[in-house]
Amino acid sequence: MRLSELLHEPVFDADARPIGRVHDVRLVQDGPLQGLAGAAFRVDALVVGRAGLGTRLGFHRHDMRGPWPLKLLFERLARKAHYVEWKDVAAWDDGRVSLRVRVDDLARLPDSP
Amino acid sequence: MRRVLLGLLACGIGASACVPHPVGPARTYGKYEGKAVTTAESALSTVETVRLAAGTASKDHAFGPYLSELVSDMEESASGVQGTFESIQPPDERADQLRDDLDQLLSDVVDHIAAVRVAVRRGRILDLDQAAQDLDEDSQKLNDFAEEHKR
Amino acid sequence: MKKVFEVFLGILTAIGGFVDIGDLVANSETGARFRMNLAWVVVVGVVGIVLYAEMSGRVAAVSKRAVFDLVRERLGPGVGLANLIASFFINFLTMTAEIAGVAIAVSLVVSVSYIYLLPVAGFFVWFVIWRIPFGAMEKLFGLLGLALLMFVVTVWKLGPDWNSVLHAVSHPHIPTDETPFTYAYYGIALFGAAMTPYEVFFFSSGAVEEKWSAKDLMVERANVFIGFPLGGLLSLSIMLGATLVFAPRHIEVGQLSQVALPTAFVVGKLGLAALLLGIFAATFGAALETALSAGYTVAQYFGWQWGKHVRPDDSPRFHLVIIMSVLAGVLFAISGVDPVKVTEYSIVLSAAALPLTYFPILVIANDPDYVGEHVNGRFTNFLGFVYLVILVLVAVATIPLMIITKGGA
Amino acid sequence: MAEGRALYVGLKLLDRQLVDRDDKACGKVDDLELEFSADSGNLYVSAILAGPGILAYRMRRRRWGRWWQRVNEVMSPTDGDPARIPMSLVAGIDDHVTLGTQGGHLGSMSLDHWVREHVTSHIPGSGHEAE
Repeated sequence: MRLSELLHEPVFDADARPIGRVHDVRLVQDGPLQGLAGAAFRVDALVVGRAGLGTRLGFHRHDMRGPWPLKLLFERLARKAHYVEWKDVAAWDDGRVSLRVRVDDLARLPDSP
Repeated sequence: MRRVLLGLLACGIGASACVPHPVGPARTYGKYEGKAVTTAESALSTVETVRLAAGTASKDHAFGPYLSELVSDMEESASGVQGTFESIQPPDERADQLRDDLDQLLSDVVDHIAAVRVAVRRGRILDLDQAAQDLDEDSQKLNDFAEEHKR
Repeated sequence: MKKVFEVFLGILTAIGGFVDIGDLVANSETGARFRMNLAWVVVVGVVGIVLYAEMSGRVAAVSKRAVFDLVRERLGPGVGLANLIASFFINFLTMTAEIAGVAIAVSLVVSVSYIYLLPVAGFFVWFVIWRIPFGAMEKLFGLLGLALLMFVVTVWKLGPDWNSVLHAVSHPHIPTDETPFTYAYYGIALFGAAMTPYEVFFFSSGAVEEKWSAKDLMVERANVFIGFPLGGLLSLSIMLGATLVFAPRHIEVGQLSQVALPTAFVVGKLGLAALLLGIFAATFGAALETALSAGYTVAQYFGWQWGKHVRPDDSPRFHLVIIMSVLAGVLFAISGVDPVKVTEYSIVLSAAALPLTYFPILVIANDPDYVGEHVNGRFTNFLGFVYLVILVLVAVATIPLMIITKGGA
Repeated sequence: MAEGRALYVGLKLLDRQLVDRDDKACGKVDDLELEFSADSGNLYVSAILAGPGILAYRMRRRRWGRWWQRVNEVMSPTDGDPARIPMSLVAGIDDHVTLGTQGGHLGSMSLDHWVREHVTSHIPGSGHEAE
């Protein structure tokens, strides 16, 4: 399967409430050795919600300081994002991602990956 | 993808805008008169350019190829202006009169600029002075016409 | 000493390279129609291009990444592609206008209709990119472009009353026979002529290819901070010449041949010859830059090998894009479009499209991941944001103004 | 197992430049292939996908994408999916992705070969640098 099929998928929590779409995927390089580049990248978490442009532009990071009006705008967008750990994903099929937790139990987007 | 389509649409509009298009219709005398004034002003611009070019030539300040290209450009512009004006439908009889007046003036302008072009191509500065004198009159007439019909 | 010479040469080529067909047409037209009432726009445009070029040069030198590489990475493939199509099309219009400018400049000397010269001009533009050592050509055309300083000589010979010129520049008003819409439309044209995006595509791609590093930022800034404002003064002298010679005679500028008339009138044959050489060099240099930019933008988006120093065998797709663009540009020009109209639309649409490339550059110039310690300072960011607002307003206003004024008629 | 390097894929991997062993640009990271590991059940990145068909597919132009892929497979000199670059060939990931192989055979380069063979090599001087 392809990463692009996971991106933009709608996400539903344990009560089948829609919480947004997958906007980015956090990878951690701690899998089995794969070759020249070292360990394999594991899908570790999903960024869900309206964070798309904000994270894409990097405004959620504290070392991105300016221009402050843009920072303010995109930070606000980023704060609306949910952070879903892959272990909380119950299923990914039929064009949807279902979670085993409820939306209130989800974390906010951390500052750095 | 919608953005891409919008982009393509904008490109299309941009490209079609680069091609000269005729002026829209004039439904009232007032509208027609407005277009006549714009036409006279455009023609005046070409006449004045050629007069300035003739002045430059008589001071021996420019070489032949440049002058001849410049004057042909103006000749083309003037006849283009005339063609566009003729393509506008006059709305009533009063407009017919206006059309005849200005059209005559525009024909003179094109003829006189052509005379300057011929003189420049043959390198005859004396003829150029004569033709340029005709343009002095055209300039005055166009000016008067624009002033009279401006509101 | 070598460094000083390099900086000096860079500044000279930046002056000659600043003015292209867009500046020639826009400044002559507005001078003739609006006198010096739009001069302030040139100043705003020059500050904008200085800001924009400095940021993109810094980003390119430190991160070794050119504009469209970054556009796709930061905006994603969808918005990036829409951006590519718009930028490519506008760059294509500009390139067509520059090639036509080359042909017209030659036609004014040899007295052959420019239509017949278009294929020759297009061929030479392509040939230089294909075969000729480019660095030398770039410097040569930049220096020959300095012949445009004849516009300054023209103004000096006309000897205007400088106090009243200064007063006119600093107290702008909308002329009585113009509407606020035409005033705004021509303002946007002037702004787009000063802030042409291809200069930035070319500049940043050149910086990556010449392997600039943070150390070269000094030279880059000298070129931008000194060369561009001097180029802006040159633009203003074109406008002032038109104001003094054309406006009192009610002459409207509709042909490139008219642009040289004030110089011929007051300076004479030698001045005219120098000026036509300058116009030829400036448009030919800009034709090279826009043709290369066509290749740069597409290749950087798709990740193809690109560069003016790379063998065509190693970058076939990049060269194919350039060949096809130049060919299409020549055919488009031959089809009978008015070169001056093409120029007008290219600069107005350039202004409208500016936020597309300016915004990502502004963001990346703040990102320590790309530029490390060389992020924008507070002052640059303040100006950068003010300009972002200006550019967005211009972009929103352009198409409605184009429709209301029927293309500035 | 120690916590390895972490990154947001949209920010640090997708759309990045691919560079081969010889420092030649050979496409972008247009998409990634994911695979569930049989023993741990984790989802791992198994390959980088690069090529116009892949990009079209990612941009929801699935029919175009499949068509392009088929053309690519026909044009490709090697067997298998030419757009697929297994992670084992990746030598390094920083602001671009470096491959430990030559890029010539990649699916993202097939159009490059075609253009060289049919267009640019027929124009005199294509083998010379401009300087």
